[in-house]
Amino acid sequence: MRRGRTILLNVLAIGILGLLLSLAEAYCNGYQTQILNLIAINIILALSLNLIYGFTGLFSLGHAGFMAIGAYVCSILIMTPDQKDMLFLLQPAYDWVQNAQAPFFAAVLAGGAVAAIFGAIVGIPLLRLGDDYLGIATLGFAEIIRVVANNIPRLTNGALGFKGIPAYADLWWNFGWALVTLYVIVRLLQSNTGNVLKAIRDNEIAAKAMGVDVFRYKLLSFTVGSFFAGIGGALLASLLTTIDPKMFLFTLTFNVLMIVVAGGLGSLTGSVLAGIGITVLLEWLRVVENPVNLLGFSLPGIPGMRMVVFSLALIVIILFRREGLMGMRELTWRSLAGVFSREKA
Amino acid sequence: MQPTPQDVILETRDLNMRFGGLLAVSDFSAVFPRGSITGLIGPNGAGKTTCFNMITGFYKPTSGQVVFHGEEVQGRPPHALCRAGIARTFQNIRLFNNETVLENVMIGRHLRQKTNWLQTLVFTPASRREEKEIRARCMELLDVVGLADLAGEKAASLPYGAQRRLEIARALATEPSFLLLDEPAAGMNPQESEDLMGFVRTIREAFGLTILLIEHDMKVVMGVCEHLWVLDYGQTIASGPPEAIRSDPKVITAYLGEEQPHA
Amino acid sequence: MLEIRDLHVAYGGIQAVKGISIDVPTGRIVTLIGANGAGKTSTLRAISGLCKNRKGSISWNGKDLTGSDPVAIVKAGIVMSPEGRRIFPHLTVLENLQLGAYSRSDKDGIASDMTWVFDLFPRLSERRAQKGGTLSGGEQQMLAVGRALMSKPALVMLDEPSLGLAPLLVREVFDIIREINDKGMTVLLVEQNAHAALKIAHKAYVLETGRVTLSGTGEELIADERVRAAYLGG
Amino acid sequence: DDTIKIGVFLPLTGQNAFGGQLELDGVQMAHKENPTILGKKIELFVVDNKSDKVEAANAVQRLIEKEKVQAIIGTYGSSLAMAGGEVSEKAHIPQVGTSCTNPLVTQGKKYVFRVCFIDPYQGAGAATYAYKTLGLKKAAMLVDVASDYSVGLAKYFERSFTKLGGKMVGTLNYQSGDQDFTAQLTKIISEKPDVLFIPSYFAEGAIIMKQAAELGATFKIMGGDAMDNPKITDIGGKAVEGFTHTTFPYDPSMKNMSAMAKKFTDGWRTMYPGKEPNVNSALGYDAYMIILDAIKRAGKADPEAITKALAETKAFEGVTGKTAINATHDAEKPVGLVVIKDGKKLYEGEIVPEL
Amino acid sequence: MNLATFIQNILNSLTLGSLYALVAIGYTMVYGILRLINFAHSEIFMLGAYFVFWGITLVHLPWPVAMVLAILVTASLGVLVDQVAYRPLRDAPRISALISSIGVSFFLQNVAIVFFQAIPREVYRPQWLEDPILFHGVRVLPLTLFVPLLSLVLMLLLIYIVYRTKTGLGMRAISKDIETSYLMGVPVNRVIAITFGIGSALAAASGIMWALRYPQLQPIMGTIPGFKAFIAAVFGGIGSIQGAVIGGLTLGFIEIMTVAFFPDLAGYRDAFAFVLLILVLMVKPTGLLGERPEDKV
Ligand SMILES: Nc1ncnc2c1ncn2[C@@H]1O[C@H](COP(=O)(O)OP(=O)(O)OP(=O)(O)O)[C@@H](O)[C@H]1O
Ligand SMILES: Nc1ncnc2c1ncn2[C@@H]1O[C@H](COP(=O)(O)OP(=O)(O)OP(=O)(O)O)[C@@H](O)[C@H]1O
Ligand SMILES: [Mg+2]
Ligand SMILES: [Mg+2]
Repeated sequence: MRRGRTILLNVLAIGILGLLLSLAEAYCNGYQTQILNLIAINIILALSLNLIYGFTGLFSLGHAGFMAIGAYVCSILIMTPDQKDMLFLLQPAYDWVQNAQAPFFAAVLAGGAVAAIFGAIVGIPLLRLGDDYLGIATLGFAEIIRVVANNIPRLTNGALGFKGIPAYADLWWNFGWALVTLYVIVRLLQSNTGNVLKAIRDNEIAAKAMGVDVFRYKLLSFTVGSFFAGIGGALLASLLTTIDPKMFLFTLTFNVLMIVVAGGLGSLTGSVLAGIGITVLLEWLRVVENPVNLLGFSLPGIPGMRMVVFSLALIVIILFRREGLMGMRELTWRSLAGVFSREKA
Repeated sequence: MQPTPQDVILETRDLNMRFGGLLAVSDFSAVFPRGSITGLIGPNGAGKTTCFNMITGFYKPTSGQVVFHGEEVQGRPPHALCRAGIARTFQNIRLFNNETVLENVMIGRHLRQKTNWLQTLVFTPASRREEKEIRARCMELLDVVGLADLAGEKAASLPYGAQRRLEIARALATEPSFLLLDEPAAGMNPQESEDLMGFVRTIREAFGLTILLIEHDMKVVMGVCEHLWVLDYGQTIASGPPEAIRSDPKVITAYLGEEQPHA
Repeated sequence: MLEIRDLHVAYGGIQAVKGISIDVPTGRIVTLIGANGAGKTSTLRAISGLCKNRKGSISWNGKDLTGSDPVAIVKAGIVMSPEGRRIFPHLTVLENLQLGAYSRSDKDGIASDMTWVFDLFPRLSERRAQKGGTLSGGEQQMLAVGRALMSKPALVMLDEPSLGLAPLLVREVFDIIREINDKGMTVLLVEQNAHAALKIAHKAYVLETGRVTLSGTGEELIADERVRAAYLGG
Repeated sequence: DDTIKIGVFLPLTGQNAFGGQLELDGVQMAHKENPTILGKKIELFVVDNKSDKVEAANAVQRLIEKEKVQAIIGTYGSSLAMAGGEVSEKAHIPQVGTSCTNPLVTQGKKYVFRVCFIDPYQGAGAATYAYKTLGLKKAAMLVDVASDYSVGLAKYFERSFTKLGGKMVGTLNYQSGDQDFTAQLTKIISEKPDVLFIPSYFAEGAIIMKQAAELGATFKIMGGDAMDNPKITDIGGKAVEGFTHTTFPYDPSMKNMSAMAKKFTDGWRTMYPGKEPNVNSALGYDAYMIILDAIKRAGKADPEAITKALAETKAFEGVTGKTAINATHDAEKPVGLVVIKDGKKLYEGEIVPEL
Repeated sequence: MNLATFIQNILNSLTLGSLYALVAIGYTMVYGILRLINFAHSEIFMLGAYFVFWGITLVHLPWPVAMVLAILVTASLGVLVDQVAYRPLRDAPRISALISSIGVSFFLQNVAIVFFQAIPREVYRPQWLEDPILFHGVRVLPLTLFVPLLSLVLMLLLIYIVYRTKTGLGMRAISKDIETSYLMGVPVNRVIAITFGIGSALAAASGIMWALRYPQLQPIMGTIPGFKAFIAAVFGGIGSIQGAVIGGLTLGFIEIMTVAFFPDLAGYRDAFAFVLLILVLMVKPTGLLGERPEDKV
C-alpha cells in the first residue's frame, strides 16, 4: 500500500472518530460518556505499558506510581488557590503548591513530564535488573510513591487527597491524547529505533553485539512509557475529579497489565482492542451483581460476584488464548485490505 | 612474514581471563594483519569463545590489552567496540527471532544512523531519506548473503544454514573492519561447509574485512585460514600457517589426534 | 525392534516430517542423515513422545507407543540424548547422572551402571562433583551420553553427539557408540558427520525435507554417488 | 410514573464491606417497612462501590443515568461519599450520606447531605469525655496515615484535647492493612499515656487492642464511630474490656430508648434474627427515612423538591435521635458513647462536645 | 529506649519476621521450581486459616486435628489450582501463567467474599497461646517462641526434600528445563503437583500461624502478608529457601526497628522495606542468596 493512501486512510479514520465523538457527545448519557472516557484513558495506559513491557521486554510493575505522579502534578496545577485553601484543611499546602497554576493542556503535559523525569531517575539504577527482579523493584517504586504521598500532607493533602478537581478531561481531550499516544508510539516503533527496542526484547546479548547501547534504549523506552503513564494519570484525575494515594495501589497496575496481556504483548492494536473490551466488560459485568428475575424467581444481587466472573473470564482468556487477542500481530490498513481482497477473491 | 605495525588491525597482548579458580585464557598474545583470515582452534573448553568475548567487550579481561587500530580498547562495552568496527557472530545462533530478516539487518545498521526517532515523529525530510537509504542498503546486504527473497520472513522460521548467514549479514550491516565468526560451520554438512568457505572469502574481498574465526571443522579451517592460533587449556600452544599446524606434534596430541580427519 | 510407519510431524502449519517409515532392529546401529531441517530431530522427538501432534504409528517390540507420553517411553526402554546436550548446568555431574536413572529404583543396578559410565568416560569420574555448566563442551557431550545410558535403555537415540566437538573427541565419541552397541544396546543415531556415522552404522536412512529418499547399509550409502555428492563433500 | 426510584451505593465488598453491609441491612429494612410514599411504590437500586472511589463515582453515575433514580443513599466512608457526591452534584440529584463524617463531604455541595455528624464534632466529643469526664491528662494516638477518616479524626481529637489543657505524649502512624502494631505500641507504652486514642476502622482497632493487651498496656483506649461493630467483643475478647468509643446516638444497649429506636430495634430483631443491630444499620435506616420525610413534606418526588425539603429538615425523628440538617448539610445530634463492660457493649450516654 | 523495651522490640521483630519467613518459603518453593510468582499464594494462605477455624467452630474438631485437616485440604486445593490454571500453560510464555495466577488470586478472594462475606471473623485461640510469659519486664508470647522454631524446622525439612531426595532432584531439574526432565523420565506433572502441595501446605501453616498471632479472619487477610512475604523472598533471592528465611527475618526486623528507633517515620514503614529491597538489588541484582541465571555468551 502506498504512503499517500495510508495517510489518506489515517486522516479518514481520525475524521470518523471525530464524528463518532460528536455523536457520542450529543446522544450518550453521562454514564456512557464516562465509560468512553475510561476507554480512552485505559488505551493510553495500556499502550504505554506495552511499549515498556511488550516491545522492550522490561517487566515493569510501576505504572501506578507514574500515574500517581501525573495525577498529582496535574491536579495541583488546575485547582484554583481558593480550592486548595479549602482542601488542605489539616495542614496548609506549601506556598508553591498553593499558588501553582496552569491551563489544562499544560498541566497534563507537566504531569507527563514529571512522570518521565521520575521514570528516568528510577530507570537509571533499576533497569539493570533482570525480569522478575525489575518487576518487583518497580512495584516497590510505585508503593514508595504511594507511601510518600500519604506522608507529605502539605504537598498531597495526605490520605485526604484532592476532591473537586476541575473536570476538564472530556471526550475530546481524552481521545485526543489517546491519538497522540498512539501516534508517538507507532512512529517510535516504526522507526529503526523501534527495531532496536524489539531487538533488546528478543535477545539482549545479540543487541549489544550489534552496537546497541542497551541501557540507553531501555531508558528511552521506559521514560517515554512513564511519560504517557503520567499523561494517563493526569487525565484520570481530571475525569474522576478526586484522587488520593489509595487509588494508586498496585491493583491499578495489574488492571493495565491485564489489558496489555489480554490484547497481546507486542501488539498495539491488541492494546487498543483490549482497552475497549476490558473496560466495557468490567462495566457490563455489574449486571451479575444486580438482583435478577429469572422465570419468576428473583435472585438477590450478590456483592463480589462481578469480580468472580471477571477473574474467571480472565483465566479462561489466558488459558485459551495464551498469546492474547492479537499475539504480536497488528491490524494495519494493509492487512485489512488483505482480508477484504481475499474475501472478494 | 612478520607484519609491520601499520598492517596490524588488531593485536592482543597477554590477555588473561579468570573465572573464580579457573584461568580460562592465559597470556593470549596475537596479531591480526589487515585483510587476513585467521583461525582460532583448540579443544573444547580451551578458551576460544572466551577470547572472542574479551575482544568484543562481553568479558572484561582480568589483565592484558586489546589494541585495535593502535588504540587500547579492552574493557569497553560491546556496543562501543561495535561502533569502533568490531562485529561478531555467536556459537549458539542469536537472532532477533520475532523480527523479520530485513529488520534483523536494519538493527545492525542503526549504529550508523544519523537521525533519531524524534525526527521521524515529525517526518523531517532527512529522517525519511535516511530510513529509505537504510532499507535499500540492508536489502543489498541480504542480496550478498542470498537472503533477499526471504526479507519479510520471521528470522526464527529460517532454516539453520540461512540463520547463520543472516547472522553474518547482520554483523556486516554495522560496517565492521574486523569480523569474528564463532563456529560458523557447526551443524552444517560438508556441502554446506564448502559453500561457506567461498562465502567467507567473498565478503572479505567485498567489504575489505579482516576475519577471525573459530571452527572445529578442519576442512574449513585448513581451507580458508591463512594463519592459525591454537589454544589448549587457555595456553597458546602453537601458531603459524595451516600446513605447519597440521603437522605440529603438540597440536596433534592435544587436538587433532593421530590420524588426520577424513578428507 | 522399533518400527515406525508413516510418521508425520507438524509445527503449527509447517509439516516437518511427511510420512517416514523406519526400522531399528534390536542390537543394531541405525543412522539418519540429511541436510539441515530435513526432519531428523523432529523424528527423534516424535519417537520420544515430546511432539504432541504426531501422526502415524510407532511400535516397540510389538507394543504400540504412538500415544504414550515421554515418561512412559523412557520406562519402556527408549531414551534420547537431545540435540545441543541439554545437560542441567546447575546440577553436579553426579546429579545429572542420577537424574538419568530417575525412572529406575534398583539401587544396586544403578550403582553398577554408574561405575560402567565412569569407566566409559573416565573424565566424568574426575569431575563428578563439578557443576554441569562449568564443563567444557566435550565433557558436556559425554555427560549427555552418559546420562542417557544411566536409564539402562534398550534403545538409545543420540541427536548429533559430535556437534561442536574437537576432532579428537569426535573420534572418541564414535568409538564409544560402537562400544555401547557391542554391549548389546540398540542405537539410533542422527549425525551431520555423515562419513563417520555411516562407517559405524549397520543401517542408514537419508532424509530430505521430511521424507526418506534413500536407505541401505552404511557401506552401501558411503558408496552411493548421490550421498557422496550431497553429504560427504564429493 | 407510579414508582419512586431510590439508589443505594455502599461498599459491599473490599475493605469497608462490613460497614456497608450493615448499613444496607438498615436501608432494606426501612424499605420493607415503608415500601410506598404518596401512594407510589418505592423501588430500591443497590450498587456496590467496592470500597473504591472510581467505582463509587461509576456507581452513582450508573444509578443516575441508567436507573434514573430520584435520590441516592450512601455511603459508608467519606472518600467514597465524596467521589459519589461529585457526580450527584453535577446531575442535581440529592444524596444522603450515612456514616461519612469528614467535613469535606458536604462542603460547597448543594445536593449532598448526611444523617451523621462530622469528625471535628466527634473528635471534640471524645476529647471532652476523656479530659473532662474521665480526667485523663496525657493522650497518645495511633493513626492510619492512609485513611482520610483516621487522619482527620486524629487531628480534631488532638486539637480539642490540647485546647482543653491535655498533653499529647506521642502520635504514631501506621498504614491501612498493617497487622502488626507491636513496635508502635511498645513505643507508646514507654511514653506512659493515660489514654490512647485510635481513630481506626474496626478490623484494625480490634487487633491494636489485642496487641496492646499482650504487651501489657494499662492505659485507657478510646476510638471513634468506625469502631462500632456488633462483633467487637467476639473478636476482641478480654482485650477490649473498658474500651470506649464515640458513636451516633443509638445502640441496642441504650437504656432510655426513644420510641423510634425501640421500634427499630424490635423490628430488626424480627427481621434479622440472630443478628444484632448497630448504629450503622440505624443510620442506613435513617437515611432512607429522612428521604421519605422530605418527599412527604415536598409532596412530590422530584429531585429538586427533595433537595429543598432535605435542606429544610428541622426535626426529623430518627433512630439516631432527633435530627436537624444544618447550613452545611450535616446532621446535628449529640455524640453518643459506648463502653465495653463485662464482655458487653454498654451505651454510656451522650455528651455535648466542648468545641 | 531502655533495655526491656529494646528486648521487647527484638522479640516483636522475631515474631513478625518469622511469620514473614514462613509465608516467603512457600513463595520461593513454587518460584524456585516453576519460575512462577504464584499470586494465589496469599489466598491459599487465607483459606488455610479459614479452614482450620471452621473445623473448630463448625465441626467442633479438636485443635490439632483441625489443623492437620486444614493443611491437607489446603494442599489439595493448591494442587487443584495448579492442574486447572497453570498446567495447561507450562509451555506458554511465563507472563501467561503469571496472569493466570493473578486471575486465580482474584477469583479465590472474591469467592471468599461472596461466601464468607467481608465481615471479620473471630479466631479462637487456646488460652495458653493468649497469655504472655512475663520475664523481667519483657513480655514473651508463646507464639514468639514457637513460630521461629517452626520456620527453622520447615526450612530444614524443605532443604532436605529439595537437596536430598529423588523428588527434589526432579524438582531442581524441572526448574531449569522441563523438556529434558521429561526425557529423563521425570514424571513432571506429578513432581510439580507435589511442589504445589508442599507450597500450599506451607501457605496454610503460615495462614494458621498468622491468624493465631493477629486473630481475625477476613477474605483479604492474605493480601498484605503475601505481598510483604513476597518482598522478603525477593530480598533473600527468590528461589532460595534459606534466602526466604533470611529475607523474612530481615523484613520483620526492619519494620519493627525503624518504628522503634524513628517513631516519627512510622508512616513510612512500608516504604523502608522497599527502599532496602531496591538498595540490595542494586548491589546484588538477584537478592542476597539468589543464583544468577546463567546466560553464557
Ligand atoms: N562465564 C563463565 N563463567 C565461568 N566459566 C566460564 C565462563 N565462560 C567460560 N567459562 C569456562 O572457560 C573455559 C573456556 O570456555 P570457552 O567457551 O572459551 O571454550 P571454547 O574454547 O569456546 O570451547 P568450545 O569449543 O567447546 O566452544 C571453559 O572451561 C568454560 O567452562
Ligand atoms: N519448534 C518448531 N517450530 C516450528 N518449526 C520447527 C520447530 N522445530 C523444527 N521446525 C522446523 O521443522 C523442520 C525440521 O526440523 P528438524 O529440527 O527436525 O531438522 P533436523 O533434520 O534435525 O535439522 P538440523 O540438522 O538442523 O538439526 C525445519 O524446517 C524446522 O524449521
Ligand atoms: Mg566456544
Ligand atoms: Mg536436528
